[in-house]
Amino acid sequence: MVVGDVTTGTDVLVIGAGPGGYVAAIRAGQLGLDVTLVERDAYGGTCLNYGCIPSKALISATDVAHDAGDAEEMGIYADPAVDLQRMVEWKDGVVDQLTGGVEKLCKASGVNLVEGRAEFAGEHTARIVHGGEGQGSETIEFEHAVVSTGSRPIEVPGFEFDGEQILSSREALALDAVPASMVVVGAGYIGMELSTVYQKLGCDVTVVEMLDDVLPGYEDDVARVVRERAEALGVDFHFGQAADSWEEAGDGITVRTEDEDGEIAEFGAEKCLVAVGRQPVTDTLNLEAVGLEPNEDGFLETDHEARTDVEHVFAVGDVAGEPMLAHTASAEGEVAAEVVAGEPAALDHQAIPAAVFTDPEIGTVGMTEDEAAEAGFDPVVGQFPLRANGRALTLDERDGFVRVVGDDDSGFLLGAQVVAPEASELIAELALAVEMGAQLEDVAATIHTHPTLSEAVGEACANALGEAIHTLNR
Amino acid sequence: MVVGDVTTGTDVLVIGAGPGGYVAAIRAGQLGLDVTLVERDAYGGTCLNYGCIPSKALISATDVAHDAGDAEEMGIYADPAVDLQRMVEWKDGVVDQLTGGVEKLCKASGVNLVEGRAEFAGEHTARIVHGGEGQGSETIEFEHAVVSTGSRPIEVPGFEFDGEQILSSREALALDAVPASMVVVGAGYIGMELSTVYQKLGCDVTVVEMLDDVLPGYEDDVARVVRERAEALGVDFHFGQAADSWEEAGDGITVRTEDEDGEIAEFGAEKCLVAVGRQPVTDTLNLEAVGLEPNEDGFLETDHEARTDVEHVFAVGDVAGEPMLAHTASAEGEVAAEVVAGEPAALDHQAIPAAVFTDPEIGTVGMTEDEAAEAGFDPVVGQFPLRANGRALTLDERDGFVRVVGDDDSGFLLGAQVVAPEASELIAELALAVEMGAQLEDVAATIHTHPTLSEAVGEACANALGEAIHTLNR
Amino acid sequence: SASGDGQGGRVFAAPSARRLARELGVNIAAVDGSGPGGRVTESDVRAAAESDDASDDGTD
Ligand SMILES: Cc1cc2nc3c(=O)[nH]c(=O)nc-3n(C[C@H](O)[C@H](O)[C@H](O)COP(=O)(O)OP(=O)(O)OC[C@H]3O[C@@H](n4cnc5c(N)ncnc54)[C@H](O)[C@@H]3O)c2cc1C
Ligand SMILES: Cc1cc2nc3c(=O)[nH]c(=O)nc-3n(C[C@H](O)[C@H](O)[C@H](O)COP(=O)(O)OP(=O)(O)OC[C@H]3O[C@@H](n4cnc5c(N)ncnc54)[C@H](O)[C@@H]3O)c2cc1C
Repeated sequence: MVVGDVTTGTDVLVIGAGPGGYVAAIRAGQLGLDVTLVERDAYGGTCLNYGCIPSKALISATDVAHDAGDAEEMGIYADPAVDLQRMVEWKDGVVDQLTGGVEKLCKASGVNLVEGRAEFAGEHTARIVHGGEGQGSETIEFEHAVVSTGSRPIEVPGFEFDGEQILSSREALALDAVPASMVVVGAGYIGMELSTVYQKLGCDVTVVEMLDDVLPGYEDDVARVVRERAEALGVDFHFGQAADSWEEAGDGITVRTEDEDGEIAEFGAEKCLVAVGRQPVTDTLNLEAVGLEPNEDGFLETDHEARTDVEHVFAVGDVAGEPMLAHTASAEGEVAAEVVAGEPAALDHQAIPAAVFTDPEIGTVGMTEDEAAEAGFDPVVGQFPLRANGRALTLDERDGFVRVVGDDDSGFLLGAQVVAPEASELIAELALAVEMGAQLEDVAATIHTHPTLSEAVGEACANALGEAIHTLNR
Repeated sequence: MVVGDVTTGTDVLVIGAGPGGYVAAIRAGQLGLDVTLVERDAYGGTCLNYGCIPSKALISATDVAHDAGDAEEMGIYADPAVDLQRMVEWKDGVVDQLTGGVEKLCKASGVNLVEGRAEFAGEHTARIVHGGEGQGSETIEFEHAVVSTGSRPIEVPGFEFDGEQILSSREALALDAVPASMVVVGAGYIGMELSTVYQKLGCDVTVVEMLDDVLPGYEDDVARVVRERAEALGVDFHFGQAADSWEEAGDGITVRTEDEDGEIAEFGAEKCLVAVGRQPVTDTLNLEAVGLEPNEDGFLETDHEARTDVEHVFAVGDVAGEPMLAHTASAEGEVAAEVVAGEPAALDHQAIPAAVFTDPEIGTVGMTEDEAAEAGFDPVVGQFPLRANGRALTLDERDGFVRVVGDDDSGFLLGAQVVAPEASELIAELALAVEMGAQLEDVAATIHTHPTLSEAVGEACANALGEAIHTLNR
Repeated sequence: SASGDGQGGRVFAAPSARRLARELGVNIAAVDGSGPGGRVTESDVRAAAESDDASDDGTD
């Protein structure tokens, strides 16, 4: 062994320190394994640095300003000015605190942290590649590997990200001034969250989307509440439009889109955010060396133990398939670590909740009515409108609802769709209920604090049973 | 029978249309009973008209203004002006919408609504007394009665409410201008909620409290978070001080208090809010006529079916004892109606959550660690600090925690104490868990959406098991 | 009972019961639940582990 060419050994090599990888590493460390976590960029991955946390920080801060400017009806007169650069600096401070925390927690669990890119060099060997200068390479022998390399934004041909005029979500979360106008390509959850933020900050936002409504994958009446709120804020939607090309025009750009009949439309703006989805990262890994290849969608396939086709290699998080969500990544990371440690863990979660931090928020878990019917259940639906909820009115909110789907035969709660302020938090109770195999009656009979939005959860379940108090029962 | 002296009959006579009474009436109507609901003042009772809803409306509206004025760190510059009169009008609109809804829901369930005061005239007879003019009286024969006459604020001797200088919470929720200064007598939940509102609105608030901390009945570390936040806002606390007397002084008043050594202190202010607790209302009812009398604390005693000592008379809500909370009143109302209808209902709730809408909020359910030990369990405690929660940081919040108490032997979750933004909503998941007899493991193994405050709930349970990811385990 | 395979892979049992099933090598999807609606309880899992039917010999 020569200097600058070091070989070490580890029980578990974790590649990528996002919420999948760092959680796997911490849990493995807690379980007494010798763990090495390799990250080429920033602890916390996409989620903490460029995704969940930055977006929610800007959404919440923007709402503080926007709500006060829009509350004359409540007797509040304010005309808040926003310094986006300072807001972004504040957001960076939040990110630093959390990523610093991740680093500390890893160390406290005995995880060896290595900076660099890890690529496989053999069945039980990986190389750590450092950027640029030839510092010599480090080789790591591992018993088990956990691949948690995450995902990156999909580029639309002709719309390569340049960080100036064509932005990815990452760049849109770090602007130093609010653009006068912005075209957003894609009305998925990331596009909708950021469109709402920028429109509230005073930017003229135009959203172009290939499909015919916002938030594909969500039910029509769920998407409608969010679209109508965004429209009321001034967001301009154009559906059935595929991004085609763009060019500079004066101070800004012109974005050209095409509809299914080949008609071209043009939208002028200062900047363009492309948010059409994310794709798994597997090209950083030299996967062949360990005997793996991605499936046709680019993901690493895994079983109920988060194990790939190669027995000692696991994959978790965005790289391992849908749903590409931070909490799925973490849940998979925990299971991978526990399986490596010999525990009887499995990915048998019955409920994977999801939230969209639009205005209002969306929270979903489990099955929709259609999905329940398709799965062979006899769905019974209960719904409660937000405008009949006292707490909602005290928040000056009226739009949205809580819907629950149960099985008529057994009474089991199968799923829920919530469109409401704090839907991301309200879904927690429903996720617990689904995960535990609760019946509609269990939730309906649980006392919900007054006055809270959660009362709408209890009432939706009561409504499914024909027993709601504050709404008419069918 | 002469004109102006009408006798009608009803299956169920419900007296008082607060959240206890109107819910009992609606449920009884749903169950096919003939129901008469008598209210002397306003549908919705204290809760909708002078309590929960008005207070939460003013708290939320005030926060919209206050948060924006306190967010320079986030790059938000605003100096909101508040027109309290307009804010109160907006609040009144919210109240009207909800009380109108209650009326409509009652009618839709077939409930006969009668305005006036009901008093018992015999075992199965009540008289409806109308205010003032001799309009003749109405007599109602009933099979069953539900007493839901609620509570009123306790007066401190020498501090009779005059609505001008000495205010009850009801009057403090309907001021038309923010007083320059206010002495608040009592640091219970109502005193603390309103102190926070008025301090945020620019009033100089001084709180005098007989005991030695805010929020008696809550654990020290829970109360401390709320007190420290209030202190940071500028609220001036004086503990160990009993309200003694007051007098006019210049434009305002001087409030005199006495400590346990007999030392007198004086506090000058424009107004004084007295919020030292609430007492049951039984003196409107001519209770003797039905054969009932209050216990020594003034409450009507009831059994697990909400039944009083007189078999066909039920009592629900504040008049039936602690906890005096709106959702307890409603839960009892439902049970009373179901029992009358012959259903096997019972007040067997395992979990009665409670919330305090201070800054931050408090949510509690079930047992504290001490209570669990006293009850013979072997308590195991898990805790998760808010400052380690990503969503909290994106809301610029760092204070508070989620604590859970379980039984080490069985793993059952016994209770929880939450001090956090949205604690009133976070407690819903924990209440369901306690009500369902969930184990700590069940909550810890449920996937919580990222990034949410609810993740702290999952992590607190994991912490009790020694398996939290984002905090050190003991 | 609504538990078992075929209905969207749903299993109606608390996480604690599912973990116990994994520990005991019981295929929980094959256990008849005695809880409300057919929910599989921890004692159902233990009973299944004693009998052979639902046991998959721990080779999951
Ligand atoms: C704008 C935005 C908002 C979002 N909001 C939410 C939300 O609210 N809720 C939610 O659940 N999800 C949200 N997501 C999705 C969430 O960020 C991802 O699901 C999550 O980050 C996936 O975690 P991961 O660990 O799989 O991968 P990542 O977080 O992507 O981390 C992968 C890490 O691996 C590193 N890496 C890659 N290759 C190598 C290599 N060869 N060697 C070393 N390191 C390597 C990368 O540098 C990266 O740090 C959002 C995403 C975006 C973009
Ligand atoms: C400022 C404040 C804030 C509060 N905040 C909360 C909170 O956030 N959460 C919470 O759970 N609780 C809260 N409470 C407590 C809550 O208001 C009560 O617990 C609840 O109103 C009790 O309901 P009830 O139906 O028993 O009685 P009430 O709501 O008091 O209703 C009783 C009704 O009976 C009527 N009545 C009385 N006698 C007669 C008669 N003889 N004939 C006809 N009608 C009669 C009264 O006019 C009244 O309308 C708050 C209270 C106050 C004062």
